[in-house]
Amino acid sequence: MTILLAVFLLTMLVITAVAIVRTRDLFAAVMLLGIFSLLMAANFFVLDAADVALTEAAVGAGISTVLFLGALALTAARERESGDSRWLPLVVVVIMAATVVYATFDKPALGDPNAPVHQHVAPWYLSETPRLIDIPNVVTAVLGSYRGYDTLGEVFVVFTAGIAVLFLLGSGRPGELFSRPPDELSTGGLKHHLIPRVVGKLLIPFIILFGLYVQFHGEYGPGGGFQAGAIIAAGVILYALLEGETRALAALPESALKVMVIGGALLYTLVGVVCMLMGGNFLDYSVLSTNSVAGQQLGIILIEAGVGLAVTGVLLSIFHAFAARATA
Amino acid sequence: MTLTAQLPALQVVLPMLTAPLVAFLRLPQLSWLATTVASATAFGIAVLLTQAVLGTGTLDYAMGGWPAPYGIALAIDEFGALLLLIVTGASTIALLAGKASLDQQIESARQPLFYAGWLLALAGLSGIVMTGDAFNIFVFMEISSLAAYMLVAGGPDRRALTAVFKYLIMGTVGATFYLIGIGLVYMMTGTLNLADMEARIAEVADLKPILVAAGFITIGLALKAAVFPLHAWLPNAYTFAPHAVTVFLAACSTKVSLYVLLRFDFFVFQGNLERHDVQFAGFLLPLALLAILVGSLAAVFERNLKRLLAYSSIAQIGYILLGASCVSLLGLTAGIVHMFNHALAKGALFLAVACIGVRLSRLWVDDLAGLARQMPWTLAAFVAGGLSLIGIPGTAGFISKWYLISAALEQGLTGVLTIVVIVVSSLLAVVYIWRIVEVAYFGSRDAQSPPVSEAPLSLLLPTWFIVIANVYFGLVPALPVDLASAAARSLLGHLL
Amino acid sequence: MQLLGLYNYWVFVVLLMIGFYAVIAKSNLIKKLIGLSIFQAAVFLLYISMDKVEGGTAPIIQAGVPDQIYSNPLPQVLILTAIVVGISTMALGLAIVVRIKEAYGTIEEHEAAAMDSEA
Amino acid sequence: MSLFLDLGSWVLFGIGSLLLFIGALGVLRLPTLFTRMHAASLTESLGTIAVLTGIMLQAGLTLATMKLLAILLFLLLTSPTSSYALANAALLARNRDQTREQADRK
Repeated sequence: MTILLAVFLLTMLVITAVAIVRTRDLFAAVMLLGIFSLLMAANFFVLDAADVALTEAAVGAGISTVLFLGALALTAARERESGDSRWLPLVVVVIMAATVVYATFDKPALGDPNAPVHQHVAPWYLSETPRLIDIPNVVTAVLGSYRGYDTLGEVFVVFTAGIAVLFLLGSGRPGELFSRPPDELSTGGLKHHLIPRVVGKLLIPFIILFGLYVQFHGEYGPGGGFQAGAIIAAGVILYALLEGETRALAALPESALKVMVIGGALLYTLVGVVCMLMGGNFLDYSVLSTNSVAGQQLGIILIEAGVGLAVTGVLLSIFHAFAARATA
Repeated sequence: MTLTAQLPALQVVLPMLTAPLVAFLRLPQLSWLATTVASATAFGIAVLLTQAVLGTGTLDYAMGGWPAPYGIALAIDEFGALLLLIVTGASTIALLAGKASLDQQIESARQPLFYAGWLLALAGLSGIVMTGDAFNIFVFMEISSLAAYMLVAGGPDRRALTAVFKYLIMGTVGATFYLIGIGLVYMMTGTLNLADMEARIAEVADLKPILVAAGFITIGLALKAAVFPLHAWLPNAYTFAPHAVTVFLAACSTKVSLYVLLRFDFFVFQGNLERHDVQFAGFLLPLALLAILVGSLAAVFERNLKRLLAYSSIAQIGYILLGASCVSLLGLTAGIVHMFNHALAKGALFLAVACIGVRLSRLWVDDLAGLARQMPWTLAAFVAGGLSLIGIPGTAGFISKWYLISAALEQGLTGVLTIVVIVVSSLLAVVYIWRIVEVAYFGSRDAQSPPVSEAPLSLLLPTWFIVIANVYFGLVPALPVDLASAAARSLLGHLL
Repeated sequence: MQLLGLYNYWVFVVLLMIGFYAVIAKSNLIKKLIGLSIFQAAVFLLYISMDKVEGGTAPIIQAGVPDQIYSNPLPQVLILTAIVVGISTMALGLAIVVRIKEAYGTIEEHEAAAMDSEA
Repeated sequence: MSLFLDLGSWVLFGIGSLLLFIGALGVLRLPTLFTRMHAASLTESLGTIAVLTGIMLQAGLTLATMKLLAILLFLLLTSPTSSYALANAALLARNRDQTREQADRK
């Protein structure tokens, strides 16, 4: 039965993608990209990837649409015809399609249990996690502990994106992060949209609460630092859109954002360094407390908090950098 | 756990710890100082690691305490140690020399963020070189690429923005190709650890996904390493980047991608896919020869000094690939040694350009008319760097040309063609270096242009240090050659 | 299940091509970035369609059920990382596009190139 | 007892999907933006309520029902607001265009 749903979702994906590429109006393309991400999240859920579906929905549909709209507000909203030939790209694309289709001949069928993917490393994770780390969500265990170094690199990719956007769009004045001082920012918000402001004010606390739930529920169900950071950032961005950036910056000022960005990245790295100082290898949480399983759980909770802090701080800084940029 | 056993982790953790601290400092001078100290310490750790590797062979470090295929394992062998020296050394020299040039090109309020980006680029590049896990290479490749886009976008000229956008698009497409490649390999072998992958790939080697995966990985990394037909992003990116950034990136960023390409091709695919070495040589040798010829020819006719050297970098990448595609112990040694020697020669040349850039705003070749009289030391350093690039005996460039030619001699018939191309391109190198020397020494400085004083000492000393290093490693090539031949022997383990 | 397997990979190929075509053929810089995000989303679909096991559920171990089949957690971890890498590159690309708009006044690649060639 | 529950949820599913179908048909067929939005909001309000209560009946008194209740509440709050905001923005954009056209015409 789920085959029908999966085929439907996949076809919708292709239709949306074609619509995105063909449409000339960039606002429509960005909205379709949001729909594309939501369809992709639904698809991931059908394929048993709950964590990834939550991330794709929160980050792919939520934050990236806001960033694209922020950029579109500062640049042109319609695409102009470039007029150069369409044939060369089409030929290149068709050749590449042929090579990739060629790759799918001997691949294992979908879902077949004795595919090589399920033989080697994955069963060890599924069988050893209850004994070594004893948390239900194996994805968080692999993300936080077995491949914690990858996630550390991941936090620093987000950190690099944050400082790069601040470097490009930030203010030239020392000490100030964003290009327009807080008092000049838009104070109006959607003044004459009374209903969205009332409903928004009603919902924002629950969005932030849900974000915190996702953050600390990461070990037991789908969730974790990235998703929580994206959800909390989406909540504060909604507040900024409804009440105006000055109120949002009053709620989470530049200094708070700096502390979150630096704090998150440093917390993660320092947890690793503490593990080294206590005798284990870098990021080996079992040395954090006498009982190695308790140490692992403590380590994972700490690094997830670091990831959540860093992602929230960076996403909000990027949003404020775009929003505060004077519309040329 | 003794400190020396923790060194592999410290190599990446140190720049990563300093970057957030430096990012929001108020004093630009302090951020430069912290970055230089961190980079110098990283260079020190790299030297210690190299000694440990030369002493006891490959260093293994299980990240997070988990055994190899389940957790992420770092594996530093001779090849990785050599690259670590190049990356950390280039970063330290570029920082030491680049202070004067960067103070001119980057506004002081943005410098803390800029130096944090520099540290992240250093952490990313050294992370790639040390890790033994395929997906971890992708993550650190993204860190170093994002940081490199930020550094290049710092350039004062507005064309830096369009150049860095093209660099971002091509870099991300390359990284995604690499991701598809390791996805297909993971689908067939079930593991991401390189050593484990090499062991398990044997029984699935003839299946189609693996062949296409090898293709995707090679194309993706060739895009990141600006191998000949996919090099469109490199000239503009190096030309419009700040001078100190060009010194750093030109010396090491493309070589790290070449390192990953060679490690994947020789270590993972070569032993298992039969005739892959023939395909590898057959596919990359013509590309390398074309790269050398087109790169050198474009450099001869180029007006902008930095883009001229960028085109010559494309030719030098062709030399490295030429060595590697001989698929022999001597050829691979030549390729790897040339990574080291090119970093020295090109580092010296771009440092000299940074010295000129501090004094002149526009860096066209005919702007250098008669400059040698006002800036004798800078131009002398430029000439010395040029000689090393051409490969005059007594300079580092000669060592790699020597090994390349001896490797080509082993090849028999095709070797002759290679030698002809090497000789022709060396002559072209003489042409484009002489073009600059002639304008600078024998040209006449027109009256109304303002007198130009010598470059500041803080820039000249590191430049001359690198020039002397060029000569030293030309006369005493023991360190790079030992590392390169040991690396070649480990990569070719299966074929010998 | 067999049909879905093949269909999954065909959709991966088609999305890859749509994204790659948009990156190459479109000259509007924001449309190129949108194409890039479709291109990366297709790769995520490739990884996640690997992890499905017939009759398996999400890899969250329920204590009660002893022999429950779980899907493979590893591709999910890789894709969690890749999604956030994609959004970081997107944010940086958009910042560059905003700066290009301020410097050149246009976000069409061919117009910006034309301006450069005159300079 | 479970027969009644199943019967009730089947009826609710029927009504919900019918409403969704009508809404989609409305969005396709109706000419102007505002009429189309009227059709779309039809599906948001009643359609989702019917489908969600149908699932709640199926799930019985478990944690899932509580989560479904929360989702239902969230949807009831946000979808009318978003369609209101969309309509308001469209109205403003239209007035702004008309005023601009009048300004051009004068």
